[in-house]
Amino acid sequence: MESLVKASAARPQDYKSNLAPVWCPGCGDYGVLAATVRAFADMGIPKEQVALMSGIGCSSRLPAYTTAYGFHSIHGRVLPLATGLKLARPDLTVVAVGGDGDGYSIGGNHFIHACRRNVDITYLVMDNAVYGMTKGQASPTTECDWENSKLTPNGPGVAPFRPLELALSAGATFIARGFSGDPMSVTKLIVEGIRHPGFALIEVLSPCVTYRPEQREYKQRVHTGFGEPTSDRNEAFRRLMLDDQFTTGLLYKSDDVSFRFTPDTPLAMELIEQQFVL
Amino acid sequence: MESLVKASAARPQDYKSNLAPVWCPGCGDYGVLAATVRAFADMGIPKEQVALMSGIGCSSRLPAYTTAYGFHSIHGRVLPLATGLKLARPDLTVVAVGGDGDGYSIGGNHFIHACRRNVDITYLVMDNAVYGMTKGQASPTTECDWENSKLTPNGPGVAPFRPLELALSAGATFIARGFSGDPMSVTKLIVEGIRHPGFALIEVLSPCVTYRPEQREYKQRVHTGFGEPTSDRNEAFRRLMLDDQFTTGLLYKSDDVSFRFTPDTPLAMELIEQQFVL
Amino acid sequence: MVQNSVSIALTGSGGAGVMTAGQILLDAAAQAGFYGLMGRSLGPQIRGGESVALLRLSTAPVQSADDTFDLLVAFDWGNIERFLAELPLTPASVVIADPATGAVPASVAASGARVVMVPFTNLAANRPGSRPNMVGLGLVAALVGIPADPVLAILHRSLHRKGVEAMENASAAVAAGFAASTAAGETARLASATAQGHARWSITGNEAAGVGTLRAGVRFAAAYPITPATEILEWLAPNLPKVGGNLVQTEDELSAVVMCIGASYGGIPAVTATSGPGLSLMIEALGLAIASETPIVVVNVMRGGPSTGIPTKSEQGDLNIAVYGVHGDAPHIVIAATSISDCLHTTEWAVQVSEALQCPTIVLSDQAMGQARAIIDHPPASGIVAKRRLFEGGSETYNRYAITEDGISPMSLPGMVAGEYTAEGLAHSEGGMPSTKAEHQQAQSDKRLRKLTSYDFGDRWADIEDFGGTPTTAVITWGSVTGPVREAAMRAATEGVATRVIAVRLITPVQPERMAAALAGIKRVLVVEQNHSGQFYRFLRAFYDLPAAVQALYRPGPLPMRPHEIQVRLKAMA
Amino acid sequence: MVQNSVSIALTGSGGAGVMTAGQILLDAAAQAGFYGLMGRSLGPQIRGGESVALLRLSTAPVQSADDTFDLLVAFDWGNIERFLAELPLTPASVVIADPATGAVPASVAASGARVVMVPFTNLAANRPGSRPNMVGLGLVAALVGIPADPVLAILHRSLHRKGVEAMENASAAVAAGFAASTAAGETARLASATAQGHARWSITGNEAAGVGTLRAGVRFAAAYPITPATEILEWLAPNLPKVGGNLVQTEDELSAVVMCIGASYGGIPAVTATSGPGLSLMIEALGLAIASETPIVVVNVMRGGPSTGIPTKSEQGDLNIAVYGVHGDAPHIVIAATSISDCLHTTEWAVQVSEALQCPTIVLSDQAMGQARAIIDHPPASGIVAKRRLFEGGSETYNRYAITEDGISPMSLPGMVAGEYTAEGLAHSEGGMPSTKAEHQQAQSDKRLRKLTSYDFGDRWADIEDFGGTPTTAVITWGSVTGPVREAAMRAATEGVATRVIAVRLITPVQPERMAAALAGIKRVLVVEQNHSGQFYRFLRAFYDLPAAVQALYRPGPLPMRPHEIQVRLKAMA
Ligand SMILES: Cc1ncc(C[n+]2csc(CCOP(=O)(O)OP(=O)(O)O)c2C)c(N)n1
Ligand SMILES: Cc1ncc(C[n+]2csc(CCOP(=O)(O)OP(=O)(O)O)c2C)c(N)n1
Ligand code: SF4
Ligand code: SF4
Ligand SMILES: [Mg+2]
Ligand SMILES: [Mg+2]
Repeated sequence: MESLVKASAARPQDYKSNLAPVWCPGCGDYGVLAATVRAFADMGIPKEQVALMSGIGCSSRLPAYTTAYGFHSIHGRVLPLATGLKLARPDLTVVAVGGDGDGYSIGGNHFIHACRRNVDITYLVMDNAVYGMTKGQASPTTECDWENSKLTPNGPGVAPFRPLELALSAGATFIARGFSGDPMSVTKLIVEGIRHPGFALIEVLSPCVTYRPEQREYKQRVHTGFGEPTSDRNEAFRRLMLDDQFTTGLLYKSDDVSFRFTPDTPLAMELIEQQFVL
Repeated sequence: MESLVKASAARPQDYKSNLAPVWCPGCGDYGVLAATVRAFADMGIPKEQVALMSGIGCSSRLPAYTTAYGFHSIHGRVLPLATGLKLARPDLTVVAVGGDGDGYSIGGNHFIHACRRNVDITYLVMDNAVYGMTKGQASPTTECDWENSKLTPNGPGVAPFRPLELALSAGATFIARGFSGDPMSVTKLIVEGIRHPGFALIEVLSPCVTYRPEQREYKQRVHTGFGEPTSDRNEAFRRLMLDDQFTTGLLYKSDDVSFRFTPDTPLAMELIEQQFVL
Repeated sequence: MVQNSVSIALTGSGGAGVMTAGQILLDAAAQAGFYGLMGRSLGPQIRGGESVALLRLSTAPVQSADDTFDLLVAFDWGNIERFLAELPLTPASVVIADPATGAVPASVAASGARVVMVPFTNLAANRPGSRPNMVGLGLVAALVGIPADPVLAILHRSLHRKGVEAMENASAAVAAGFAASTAAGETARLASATAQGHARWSITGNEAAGVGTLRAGVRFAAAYPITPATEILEWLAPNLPKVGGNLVQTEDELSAVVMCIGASYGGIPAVTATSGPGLSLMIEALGLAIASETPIVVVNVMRGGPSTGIPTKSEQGDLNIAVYGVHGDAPHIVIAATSISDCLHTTEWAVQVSEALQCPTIVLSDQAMGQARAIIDHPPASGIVAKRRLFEGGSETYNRYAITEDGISPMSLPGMVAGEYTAEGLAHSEGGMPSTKAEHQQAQSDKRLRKLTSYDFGDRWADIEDFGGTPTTAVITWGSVTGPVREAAMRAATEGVATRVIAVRLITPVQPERMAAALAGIKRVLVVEQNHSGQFYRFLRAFYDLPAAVQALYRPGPLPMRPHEIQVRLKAMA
Repeated sequence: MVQNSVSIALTGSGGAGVMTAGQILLDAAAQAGFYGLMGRSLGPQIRGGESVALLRLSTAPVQSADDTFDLLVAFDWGNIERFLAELPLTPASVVIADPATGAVPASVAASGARVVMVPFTNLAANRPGSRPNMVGLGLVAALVGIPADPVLAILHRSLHRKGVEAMENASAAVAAGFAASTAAGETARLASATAQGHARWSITGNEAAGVGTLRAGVRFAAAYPITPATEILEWLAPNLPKVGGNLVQTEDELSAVVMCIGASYGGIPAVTATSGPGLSLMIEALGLAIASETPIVVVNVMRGGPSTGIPTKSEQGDLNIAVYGVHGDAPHIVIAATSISDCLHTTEWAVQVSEALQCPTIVLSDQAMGQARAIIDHPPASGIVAKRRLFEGGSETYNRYAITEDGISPMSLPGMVAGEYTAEGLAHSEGGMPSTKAEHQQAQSDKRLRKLTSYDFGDRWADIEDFGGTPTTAVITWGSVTGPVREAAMRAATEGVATRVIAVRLITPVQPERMAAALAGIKRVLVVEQNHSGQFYRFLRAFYDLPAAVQALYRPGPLPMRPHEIQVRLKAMA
């Protein structure tokens, strides 16, 4: 893992492309982009060694704003995409990014299965509790009584998901929450997440200033409080019971082994085909 | 809810069709079928008021073995199917049935979202930790080191899901585990599940004697131990931390409100269309 | 120049209010007795980027954009290059721009259009609180010949919640615009409006699609948002409950379509709406609906493809997946709307035939119809509420999939005594029992096909109209390009080229006899559509016997097909 | 009667061991220098139900089942009615049954077949530990002319792990069967075997498909089980790691296909296998692979449709979805295997062209090939390992989607310095930047089509063979019905009817010039396929110019198309 050694030459802006983001001014995703490129620079990973995979949504536009390898794919499928790449190319640093709709709604099954499979991927969810790209519908993390979507004028009427809890119960081995308004600490989580040898969920509260202007208050609402990261599931659940969904930091980290392929003794094709010979 | 009142005339066999199950002799699903029809009889629900919805798998064949309404649909989609029906026809008793592959693998997203949406459906998962219908591949509840599938000859290599924990973290309001070898207690859970006004998960350990013959031992392994049902999520998580996946009984039941439609003041079509008139 | 129609583009950066001005202009034109159409084009920014309102006002109903624009009003020039291809100008066009935003870009000037400078910003600044877009609104209204009264009426209606001051400021700005109009010189002007016969509607294709389903009796919708279909769902959400129905937002499209199947199994007509990527995810469940004979309607509003493609622009690329997408032999109904107002009638019809035939129906609309707004005549109610053939009891065993002469088997609904059955996606017998027998597979396949082929869909399968004389040339087309095709045919007729336009609404099941009748006397056929591979042309070849001389005119989006390019082909063929 | 091929059915309830006996018979026949084919048919029970082994042994390679069976060996009669339609018997057939299982059912007797009673159970009972199926094996081997030596050799190979006693018991039972054979009288017998040129293989179509992908360089597979494709994945699972690759089981098909895209983006050729319902779920991602130009191979093993249909039986109903299923204009490659051994070559070729053209490829196989076992000649290695055109560095900016003459753009892989890019499913420029410009949409659509149409697929697009004289009639067919079609043509030739058989392997992109050449001199065409709606016939009409006289012969599964029904049509057309 030489590539994870800090190379002093790398600067955050080297990882940033010239493409102007489509994001609204003030969107939280700018902070996540900044945190991401800084993490790469801090770690000195050569940009050709990084692959940023994404689905569809405002947040999923992030890969093209970097100079690393990237894949802007289809809605909800970022995790299998990243998993396929990582399993086929374990030498790469694979980072998956996307939104709460992409990851917890249409991509929910891949999310729980990625937690369970524990392949060495870092997954950044820019959670704004809304579908930004499609103009403001409720997502699985939207409050039950949020009435500002035309699609659910009386509110979604369902309790929001608690992504960290879901991840823990699905078997994730690295669970953290960050806030895009504090990019430095998100950078730190990304570095730790990449270093973690399994699946790392980093849920980043990332305000949608356009469809959820009230999220500008996130600054006031976030706080630390998880304490030192625990590796005890019991304890992690206990802490989550007290979580108001605004606690930031690394909650849980365990060293359960990651799913990897075990190479077999190499065999020539002819020998493999012997099984069919009569 | 008159239909939930016990009508003395109904007998379990009235709810059983003449169709011979395709199941292997000794399959646990026979017990679940028996428990299900007994529950209907005990409650005296007229058979035309019950709809049994299923996906695809050995277990998903259950509906046709009853005389109630049924829908044998496609792999993994039983929960949206049941949800659509229940939302459109709240007068019906809607029971969803299927396997661990159907429910937790391909259907995993609908599973967590059904837990969250909390629509009044009772969901029986016949969990045999294997894909029976397709001849014995690992499912999400299969042990990490089960090496008897040709598809994963070195074992799935991933820790199994803990469905009850997943359900709890996803927001389910009724969470129970039964064992097909003890149909009477499964009947009891089904009755309670149907009475529960939200989404009720009943995970039933239901041995696959063909591909998992060692599951004949379930009889020896199951045990009670959840204690009285709790409505405290904290406490429920605590109990689940101690669960060896063989504890049976009703773990958790809360009366969080179920997702329902709120009828609006009726309006004639012409009046609705007024909005377009210039 | 007095014209029967005038095309106007309003452009400006985010916050300039071009869409507001455009919509007021459109509605005011309607009040003044005109018809109109307004499309929109947006930059890539999620919000606050540049945009263009693309209007055409006319003395008669408008179904197509024109070839070029008569007027381009630029509140500013931000990123105008991005839109230029959508804004064809000629030396006959007039460009009106605010000098405050700088010189006219060379790319615009190159068109040869006459340029008029009007200081919108300054004029608005005269009265604090008034805005340049309102000045522009007044100016354009004056130029094209819409009196101040309807403009002010619409303005007041849309602003009355903002208070008296806002209204007065806006009125003053509009008045300033009217006053400034004299400086513009000779521009295109509308001929006299037709008499206002009855109340007109201002509606988008997506809203119309929502209304159609509701009229026909849909009472359940499941929704996953996707551009450019979301507005159908967003219109249904508050309106379904008013007729006793409801809409649920789902976790994904797999869920949405299956929830509809569940609801419909329960007897409640159900709809979902989506676009290409979502339709792809619904494919497996559509097969289930076909095999289990459960009616549902999926409205697919097409956008640029393939894959994520161009979500905000129109294309007709989903014909193939709609017709052929389902695995196995899976006959079903595909219907395409031919105009914004037809979005209403077509979805209504879709629900009716879907319910009657217990078969899923895909309605094809597209971004150009769905997200554009038109002034249309009040669409008369058909009065037909969708109806299924239901099980009526009886002593014998109920066979859900009974083989009948017309292929339709009476359906029982949960709650009906003695009608209990298990709906089945496996091959099955008449009673619905799973079966691998060849005779069952054959009989049920025959029956599922027969119910579609033996049903009398009537004249609505296609709109057929002759333009000029006795045509020997026909255009066969579908969907939103019907508008430009008809306009092209109309123009060609004035040039002595007679054309029959066959706009096919019922894509499947095919209607070979009706088509043969429609092609009587036709020697040459031109197939027109907006996609890269001529999907409809290939489909016609596969299922219809066409005259030997067939040509195809197709190209991908995002630019709309314009009447001119079709007209040129018609002339060349004649 | 000495024949070039003998058809044998072995039937019995669960545990009777008919499949074991059948497979030993097949392999023994191969050792004796014959060829053969063995299909299987199972009852609905998940396990332990009745089953039939359907064999055809022959002096030449076998590609099709025959019209009728020469021998039916019944270990018991359990549920035989269920299978009768699959077991056509004639008065020339011989039925051998164990009297212990009761009288021959009237339905079987009605065929007029001669009945011979052989007490398998008693004969086996003579030696404790030996089983009736082994007695039957010996009997059939003796009757059809397979010497005891190869039977015992195969028997020992398959039993040697069970110990000496098991082997001896089985040998004794086989010997008893040989001894009992004299009682059967005159039955169909194989002519002399051809010389054993080189080692033959015993392989199923699904195994062959696995081998093909591995040979071509596939090193990643993602798997979700589904009948009848699972065996491809199950074969790959232990074998991929031996060549440095690996397989991962996924949560569903949506994940499986996307994991393949991820792996392939990383430069590792990837495959997944599925059947109709799973293919439906892969449709959206296939569009992404097309738009992002990521090669992957999806092997679709067709079963009865629509929806869940008939998972264990064959049909050719997924042509439509494979060709047209993707939304938008989405050109891609569809290739169909024409026989069990061709499953190897076709998947190998699929990987090669997919990688060369950076385009997803769907391989169509079906249950009849996938789950049947054949004795085939050793398939020679092509020696061609799939190769992508890769980015080779350079000073300029790298354009992932560069417009090139042949449409293929050099691809860079993560890890390559200066080749960084973001793969894109939105419409995009050459550099891969999202774009809504008409010129980009047109240029990239053209390029994606061009790389397919300008590529030289060579002669493998179809297998073309003339049977008898100079044909003026051609059969155009595809997939597993190629076998019966060729046999029908062969027989027709002996009756003086000359036929050209064109078995199309490359379904898309279409090859109009090659087809025109193949149809030179042809006046009449018969299109043969096994589905309910004539999907291939419609497809040919859409894309090829066929002679005026075209007939189509199609019907759904689950019964196989037999040479006879095709032969009858050929004669009628001549
Ligand atoms: C299959 C499919 N369904 C729906 C869409 C439409 N769509 C695009 S982005 C999006 C939601 C985005 O929400 P989120 O992932 O939270 O990202 P955000 O825009 O909020 O960053 C949806 C529904 C799509 N592109 N594909
Ligand atoms: C889309 C799709 N993928 C795969 C299959 C094949 N398949 C049928 S049943 C099944 C798994 C069944 O496992 P489970 O749900 O646990 O049921 P069981 O048979 O064990 O009761 C699979 C993979 C299918 N029918 N459809
Ligand atoms: S809509 Fe919201 S999430 Fe999207 S770019 Fe704008 S602020 Fe960000
Ligand atoms: S295979 Fe297993 S799950 Fe299926 S019927 Fe047999 S015992 Fe039951
Ligand atoms: Mg979001
Ligand atoms: Mg199971």
